[in-house]
Amino acid sequence: MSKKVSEEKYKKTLTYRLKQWLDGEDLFTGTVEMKPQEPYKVDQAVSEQRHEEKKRLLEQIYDIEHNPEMRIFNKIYRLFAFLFCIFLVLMLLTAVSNLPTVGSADRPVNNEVAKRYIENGLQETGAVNIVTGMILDYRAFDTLGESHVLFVATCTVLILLREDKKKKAEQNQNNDRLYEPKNDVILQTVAKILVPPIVIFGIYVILCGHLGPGGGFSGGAIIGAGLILYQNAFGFHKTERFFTAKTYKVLSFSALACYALSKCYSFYTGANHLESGIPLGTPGAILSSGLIFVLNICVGIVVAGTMYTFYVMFRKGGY
Amino acid sequence: MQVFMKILLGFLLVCAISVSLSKKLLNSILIFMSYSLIMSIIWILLESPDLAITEAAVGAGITSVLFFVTLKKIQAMIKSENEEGEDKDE
Amino acid sequence: MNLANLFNNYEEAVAMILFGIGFSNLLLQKNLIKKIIGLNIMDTAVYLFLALKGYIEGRKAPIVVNGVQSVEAYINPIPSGLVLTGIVVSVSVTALMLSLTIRLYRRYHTLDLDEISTRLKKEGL
Amino acid sequence: MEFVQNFPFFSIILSLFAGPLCSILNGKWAKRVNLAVITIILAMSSAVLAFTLRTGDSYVYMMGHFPAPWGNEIRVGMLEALMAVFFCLIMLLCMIGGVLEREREIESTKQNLYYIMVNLLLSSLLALIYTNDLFTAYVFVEINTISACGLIMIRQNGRTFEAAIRYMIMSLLGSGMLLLGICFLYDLTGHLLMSNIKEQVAILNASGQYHMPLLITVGLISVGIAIKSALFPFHAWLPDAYGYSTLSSAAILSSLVSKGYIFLLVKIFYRVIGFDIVRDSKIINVLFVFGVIGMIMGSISAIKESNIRRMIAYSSVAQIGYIYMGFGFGTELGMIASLYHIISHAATKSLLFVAASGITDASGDSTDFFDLTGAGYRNKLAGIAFTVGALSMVGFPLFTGFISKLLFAQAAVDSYHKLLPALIALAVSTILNTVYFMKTVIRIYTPEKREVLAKKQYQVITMKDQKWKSAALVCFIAINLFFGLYSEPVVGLLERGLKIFA
Repeated sequence: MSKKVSEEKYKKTLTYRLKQWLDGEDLFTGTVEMKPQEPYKVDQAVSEQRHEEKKRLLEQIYDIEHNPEMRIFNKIYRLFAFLFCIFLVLMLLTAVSNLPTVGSADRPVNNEVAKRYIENGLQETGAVNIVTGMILDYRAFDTLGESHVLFVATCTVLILLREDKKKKAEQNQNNDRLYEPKNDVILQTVAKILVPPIVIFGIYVILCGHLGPGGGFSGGAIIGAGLILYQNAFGFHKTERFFTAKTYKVLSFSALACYALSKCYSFYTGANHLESGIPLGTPGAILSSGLIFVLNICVGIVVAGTMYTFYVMFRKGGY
Repeated sequence: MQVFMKILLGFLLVCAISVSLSKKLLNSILIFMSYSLIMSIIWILLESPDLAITEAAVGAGITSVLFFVTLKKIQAMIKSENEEGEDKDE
Repeated sequence: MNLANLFNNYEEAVAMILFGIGFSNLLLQKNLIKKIIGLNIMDTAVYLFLALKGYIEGRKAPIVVNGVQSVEAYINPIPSGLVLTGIVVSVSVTALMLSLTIRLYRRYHTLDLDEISTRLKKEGL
Repeated sequence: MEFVQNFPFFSIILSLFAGPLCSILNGKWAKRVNLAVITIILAMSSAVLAFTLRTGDSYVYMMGHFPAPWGNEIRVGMLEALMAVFFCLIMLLCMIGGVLEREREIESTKQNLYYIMVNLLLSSLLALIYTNDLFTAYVFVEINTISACGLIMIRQNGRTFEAAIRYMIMSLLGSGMLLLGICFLYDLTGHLLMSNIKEQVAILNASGQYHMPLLITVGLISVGIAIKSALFPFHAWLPDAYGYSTLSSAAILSSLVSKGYIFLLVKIFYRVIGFDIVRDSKIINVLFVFGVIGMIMGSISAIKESNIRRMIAYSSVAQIGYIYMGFGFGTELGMIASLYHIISHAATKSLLFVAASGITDASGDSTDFFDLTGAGYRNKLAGIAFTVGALSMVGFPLFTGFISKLLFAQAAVDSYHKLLPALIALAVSTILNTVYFMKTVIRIYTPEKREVLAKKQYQVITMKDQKWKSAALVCFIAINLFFGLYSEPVVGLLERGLKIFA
């Protein structure tokens, strides 16, 4: 049973005061102060003057040409930075002078880890190139991270340089290809001769990554270079027929997803001591070494797309 | 072999120092490109052909191209600022 | 400092000096593009240092030839793999830095980082 | 092997997978995917925490078919699981709290790119927490750096670009030194796996061989990570980066990114080199000195600042100084205090950023100090939350900041040589903290004159207007109270976790 409280009484209760305080009313005006506070002037002119003064002060401080203190500070700062660099180099040289000799076989680096990679690498991974076997099978987690570094770098470049839904004129301003001579005969002829071998060589490097020097990364970079040359000779409208932003998105997503999923499978089976069940094939054959072959192709696709995308973004800011 | 290595390392140092001291940006980029090429030869001397291929394709190839494109964009901007645009050779 | 050993390890010493050059370029150069070149020099110096770890005189690249699988035949494969990973990282970083440079230039029309920050400070707030 | 033990690996790979997935979705779906992924990982990490608490021991998870020195592996213990749960929780709340700002400040076509960055950032943080391999740590440090840079510059104006490039330059110097340190360690020991390196380092240390290079290596790694986590003289990029990026970026950057690096440093100290060797190497004294200077200089810069977000950013410099001071004691207690401060600072700083944005929303989007007058009445929840955060930062009992200051003081009493400077620095820094935080609190609760109000027409914001942000704020306040009131079990857990961490 709650009884009704009169308006007067209610105004004296704590609840009302709390509510009033929450509503932003100052309940102590006139009760606490000895005399009413002088109204705080928020003159537009005064605040503008404040801003102006601040700005002038800042300009005075950072007018480096005419501010000797700032100049001296900058000089001292640079001097210290330089001394720090010298100090760093000296420390590093000291460290190096105490390290084991380069090229000798009995450094601590040449231990059981490298031994197993070399002696059993062929049987355990199926890759003739031990380096490929190492980065894509023994230490695959690093490489998984590495390809995502490339991906995330592409995304930051997209954030910075992609231009969406802008006016045609403005877009053309950033597209510097418009200022170049078009259809250069020499360039086009050279490109016609060179691009197919470059791309084929890139594909070869990717596919034979487990058999010889090379692999997804270098092959992808070579293909990317070929694409860049093609684009330079024939212009964007030719390349856009087969390579657009959408193609890149789909390609890189499917390659990275394939990479992540296959590694997920092999990590999961490895950690739970299950058989992976992927045949390694005969070492030396092109279809061998299990997942490494697939992963090389994935990495190659991602890298080729990424390199080309970097270039296009730098040139034009959009496909 | 040893001598060759020493010469190449000397070149590396010269390139690195002249990059920092050169006045024109285009020059420093070109010197950096040759730095990468020397590096890829050193990788071969160090018996790492994988690295040599990658460095040649990436360091001397793609990275330098990106540097050139950047420089070109910047110069295009300078040109459109001045609105003169007489010499077109890059 | 053990000078005799330093001259023995002259490759590593060169790598360290290159690291220092790159480091001071990245830290002290005013021009953004030169800063980025300095970054690349620094990274390659580290990779050179790392690759020298794996090198053993008189041995071949770690690609199995003719079924020879003894440790005495090949150099250490681990540093090569690590450097391969590292090169990718430095390319991505370079691309990112260059695109940032383009955007900054488009806005402030200068490549001098110090000038950009002084201008920003002058604007205040 | 129980199925729960797979969860740390699943959480890393899930967030790694969600990154590319967001690239083919549009912004709205990417947001949903991102929130779902963080929630799932939060649940999985909690399950892992429960599991490790039950077994009371850490376990090693093999990444691939090859055991320890040949393949990669991750290692999970109580400390790691606790950090994972906590990081996911804070990240979820930051993302929820910043929904409105993200929609307003990021171009609509680039929304999904933001979520890619967040997903990959989360995966790199998790990998840094769990990994047991130095080179993997380096790769994920790079992912962390690049995606953090993306978070800074997604709101595109000149300030963020300048901040981003400064951030990148500093971080790249840091990662160069870190990588060089890793190379030295690899050369001296021949391993990349943390536990194996520790065995070899112990042997080297006992024999006295390679003493000098080892010392320099510890120095390189510590300085590299100190640069990356914005310890005092290297903090030039920080105020701009936190002050002008979009809200959720600022909150995530200040509370998680630098903490990920610091956790890696703790891991390197304990698991790679061995804390005794680090203590004997005198490197920690350098960290101590810079930490103490940072505590005071950061607070002084914060007092001079009139932009509220930059003020909070400068306060971060001071708080990172606290953490490094804790390392500098070189004792178990100091380390626990630092770890607790990682948690308490993350909880409080993200709360402050979200609350500050609520306050500025009610002041016509102005971050200038004078425009905030009376904002606590116009947005009540944000005002209360800001007060809670400020009190916690100052070290008022009830809130988490108090506990961490208490732990720091205990650790200081425990270490003989550093007692006096540490206590003086704590006292001075607390006073300075009080000056700038209380100044702000008083300002937001000073009623604005009616004429001014009528002229400026500020928006009054209730909880219904900003549902998501209010929910995040309430959760943040709850977390702060929880860690302030029930600190005993958390500190106990940290102690137990640190014991099995090495």
